[in-house]
Amino acid sequence: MYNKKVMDHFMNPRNVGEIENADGIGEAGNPHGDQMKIFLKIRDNRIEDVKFKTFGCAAAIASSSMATEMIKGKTLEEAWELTDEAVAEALEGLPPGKLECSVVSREATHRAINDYRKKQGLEPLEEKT
Amino acid sequence: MYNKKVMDHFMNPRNVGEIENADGIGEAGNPHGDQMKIFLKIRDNRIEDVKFKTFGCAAAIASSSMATEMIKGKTLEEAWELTDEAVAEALEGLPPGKLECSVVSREATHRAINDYRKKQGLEPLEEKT
Amino acid sequence: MGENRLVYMDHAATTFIKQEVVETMLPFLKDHFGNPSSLYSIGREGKEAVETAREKLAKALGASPEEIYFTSGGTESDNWAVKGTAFARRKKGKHIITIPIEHHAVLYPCKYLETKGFDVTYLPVDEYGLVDPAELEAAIREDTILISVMYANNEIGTIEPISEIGKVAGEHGVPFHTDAVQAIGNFSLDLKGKDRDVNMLSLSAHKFYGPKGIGALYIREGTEIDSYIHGGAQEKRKRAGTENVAGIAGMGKAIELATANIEKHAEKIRKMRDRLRKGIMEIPHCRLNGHPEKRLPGNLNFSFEYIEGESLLLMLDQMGICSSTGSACSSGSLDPSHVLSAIGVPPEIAQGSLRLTLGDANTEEDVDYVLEVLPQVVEKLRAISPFYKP
Amino acid sequence: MGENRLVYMDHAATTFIKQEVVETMLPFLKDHFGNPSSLYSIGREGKEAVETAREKLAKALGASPEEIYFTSGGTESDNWAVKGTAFARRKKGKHIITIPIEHHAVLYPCKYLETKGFDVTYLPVDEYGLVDPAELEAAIREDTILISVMYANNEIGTIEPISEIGKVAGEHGVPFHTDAVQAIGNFSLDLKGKDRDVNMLSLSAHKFYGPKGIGALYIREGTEIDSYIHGGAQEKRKRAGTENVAGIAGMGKAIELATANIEKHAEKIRKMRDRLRKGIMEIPHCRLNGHPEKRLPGNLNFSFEYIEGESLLLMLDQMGICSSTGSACSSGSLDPSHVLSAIGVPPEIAQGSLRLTLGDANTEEDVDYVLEVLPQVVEKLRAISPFYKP
Ligand SMILES: Cc1ncc(COP(=O)(O)O)c(C=O)c1O
Ligand SMILES: Cc1ncc(COP(=O)(O)O)c(C=O)c1O
Ligand code: FES
Ligand code: FES
Repeated sequence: MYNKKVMDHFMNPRNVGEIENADGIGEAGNPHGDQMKIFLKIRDNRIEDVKFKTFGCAAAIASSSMATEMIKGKTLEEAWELTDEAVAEALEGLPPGKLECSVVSREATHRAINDYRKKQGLEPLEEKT
Repeated sequence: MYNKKVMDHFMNPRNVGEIENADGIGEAGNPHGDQMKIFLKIRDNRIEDVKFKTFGCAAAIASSSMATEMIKGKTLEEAWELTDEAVAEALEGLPPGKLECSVVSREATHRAINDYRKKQGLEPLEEKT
Repeated sequence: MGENRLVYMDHAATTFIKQEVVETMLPFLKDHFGNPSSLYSIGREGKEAVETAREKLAKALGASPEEIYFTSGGTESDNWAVKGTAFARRKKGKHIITIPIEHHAVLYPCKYLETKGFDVTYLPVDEYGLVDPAELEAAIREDTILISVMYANNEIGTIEPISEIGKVAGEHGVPFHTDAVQAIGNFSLDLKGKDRDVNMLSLSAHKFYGPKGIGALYIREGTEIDSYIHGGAQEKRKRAGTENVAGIAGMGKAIELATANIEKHAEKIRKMRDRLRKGIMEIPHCRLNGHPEKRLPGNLNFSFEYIEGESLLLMLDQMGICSSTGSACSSGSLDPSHVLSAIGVPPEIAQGSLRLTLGDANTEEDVDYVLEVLPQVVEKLRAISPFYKP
Repeated sequence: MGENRLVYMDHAATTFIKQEVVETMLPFLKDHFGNPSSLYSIGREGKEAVETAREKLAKALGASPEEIYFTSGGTESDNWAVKGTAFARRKKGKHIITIPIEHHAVLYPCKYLETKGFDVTYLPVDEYGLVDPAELEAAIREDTILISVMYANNEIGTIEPISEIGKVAGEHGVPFHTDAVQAIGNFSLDLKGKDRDVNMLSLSAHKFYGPKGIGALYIREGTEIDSYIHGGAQEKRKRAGTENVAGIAGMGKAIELATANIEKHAEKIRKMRDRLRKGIMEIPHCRLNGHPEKRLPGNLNFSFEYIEGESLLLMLDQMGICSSTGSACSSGSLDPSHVLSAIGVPPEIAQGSLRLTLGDANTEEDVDYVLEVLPQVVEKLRAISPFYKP
């Protein structure tokens, strides 16, 4: 049901792990009980390194892997703009019903960015809806 | 569904036809619309010859054939005693639901015998039930 | 009379399975045994086979794959359509219109619904078995919740005016179900075109050179219908049960083959059928049941006066000819065919009915053979009959 | 980690079809295509195959052939038993007792009946999934018209005390249905002996090395039950529809093979299973779901804390191991397995559940392989998990 790209990011997820003394940490979950935790190392407003841990289905793990790849090296503003659709597209598609599994990646990323901003004394950015 | 014996009597029914100036004629039908007509030639109280015509299923035709074979040469009293079971047995069995198809043979025979008796001025014999 | 010949002229009862169809099925009886609901690879092969078949069915009918639901055969499809709609729309009304020559798979569900407080109108048909769309329209009531009229009749082959009936149903906003079990492969269906007023359509694989025990119900998007078999999440939660993967794959192949070249195929069958018909009509005291023209290309249904159908059928069987009859004797019931009765054939004549249905198993030689054998068999039985006066 | 190996450990989902079974089916997909309802010879071959299969099923169950009715699978059998009995006995009452760990093929018909004015008690089971016959007895009311308790559970393998339940039901004169879909071939049934209080029993061929889409319902003589699929006169007018002859013949052969030597067969499977279980239990933070002893010989169901089942299943699939999970992610629903919930497994633990069901496709080498691969996969997923602190 999953395509090759998804299976690759699921079987060999990039950026798995934690960052000690991370500059920003974000966590998000969904009603399935799925959970993602993301760790950012930030230098000059840019994501220098990123790690994640995810509890969830293959789509959730692959999305986490892909999302972290996509925000690595980006400015915080650029990273903020990453959409679920962009992640799904980069994965060359997710099965119906599994699109929402990438939502946790975006939410966790947003929270990690705001966690960093808070520590820096900055206003948190706001979700557009 | 029919055994070989039945099929033989159905495909090659014995005693088919009519007897001109028969001594006794009997007719019987059932609610399916099936019908049998039997013609008896009687000499010295004995069935010297018998013919029949039947409209009905293979079981009805085979029973007619077998019943006429069985009463041929018998006295009228002996012929009267012929049961449906005896006909079915002589046919080595009839499928369930087709047992009643031999009833018309017995009824038609009885009527033919009584038709003869009436012509002779005798009391009709009575069905035992 | 000839011997050792097998002439199968009972295609309306069931058909042989085409070689390609069997071959399509085999992998799913052998290596590809996974459960289509499973997530791992060998389950997905089954799932793919099911979806491929669904697409083939959709294509053949001019439907969308999402509108095709697999069932265990025509009977289940009819039961589901009739009872599923009735129960789903109970609050809107309790009146159903159908016709007395439907297959029992429609009639008995209707009878059952009558015991549950529904009202069923069995709209009379004419002497050929045809529905009059104007009469149908007149029968529609405020509380009519379903119309079920078959595409073509299985006994006498009469083809109903489905487009007209559909139009009437559509104009009155009444969902329309048609049992198309006998129609597939005989003329083309187009649920997005001429058949666009059909809301539900039943079919069964073993009538078009596919396997037995597998069928489908087409349900147009938006149709109100309850599930009938509840359980697992198969068939978009509308029809539960582990899928008969081999059967479904076979049905997909079968419908593809059956609808590849309908016109040419029907023409070939019709030609053989017409020659047979002409020959048989020369037998005295014989009448054709059903419509002279508006009938399935392979269907013939005759009544031979003075003789009984089961005997006729069995004697033909002894000569290697497979046929069917509407005689009561053949069914163990007291009444002959409900279809022949409904078109006004008197019971004693209905008793002597014979259905011959031609199809892909037949050749012109088969026609010759039947034309040689049948008159002799009829004569033989008439010679035994107390009713026949030559 | 090894490659190119296929270890099928999902026998509870479906089984491969045995070679002899396929061979039994083939003639009815090829030459013997006649409709069993037809009177002529080639129809009678089908009829005979159907009756032979009926006898084989009867023999395997200790039933009479007249008590066996063919259906399109376990789901239809369950639907028929539950709804057919409920509607037939509606005048006598409206209360049904079942348990929350039944297959959806029983639960959803019960839910449906609740919408039709019936009352259903879902009798709680213990932490192993076991019914307490005394509690069941206490739940019986004046108006109880059906008890449905499965023979053995498909997810956790728990075997219910069917004889005791049957006795209670019998003493109170309540008809008793059991879904034995998972039981066939795993222990012997005897409907004239120890199972004599069972009134209806469902089975499905694809769980015992037969084809998909064919099943049966045993209905003890004298049981009050409505038909569920109405139409032609098949199955003594109780279940209409042209018979799936190939499937029925296959099921007959399959049950014969599956019940030929149950004890020895079950012992062999149990031995493999127990070694696998022992090995898996060495993985930390892992718990066995279901009863430690009263379980199907091939069944294992574990929860691995901190990881999610669909991921586990898919990683195992990538390693050639076919398994199953009760995780919500795998089903697209929000709640994990209703069975695990009902026996009190917390949702986050139920999410990490894995079912391995052994059967005739397995060898001791398969056990070795799973014991090599599974711990690594669990470790890999735990390394990704935010919940796991080594
Ligand atoms: C018109 C019609 N409807 C329904 C059915 C029933 O289909 P099935 O045999 O697949 O149950 C048949 C054939 O038997 C039929 O001819
Ligand atoms: C216990 C149980 N009941 C019913 C069913 C349904 O049977 P089928 O798959 O034949 O529809 C299954 C299997 O799916 C089962 O395990
Ligand atoms: S004569 Fe009608 S069933 Fe035998
Ligand atoms: S994380 Fe639960 S479905 Fe994807």
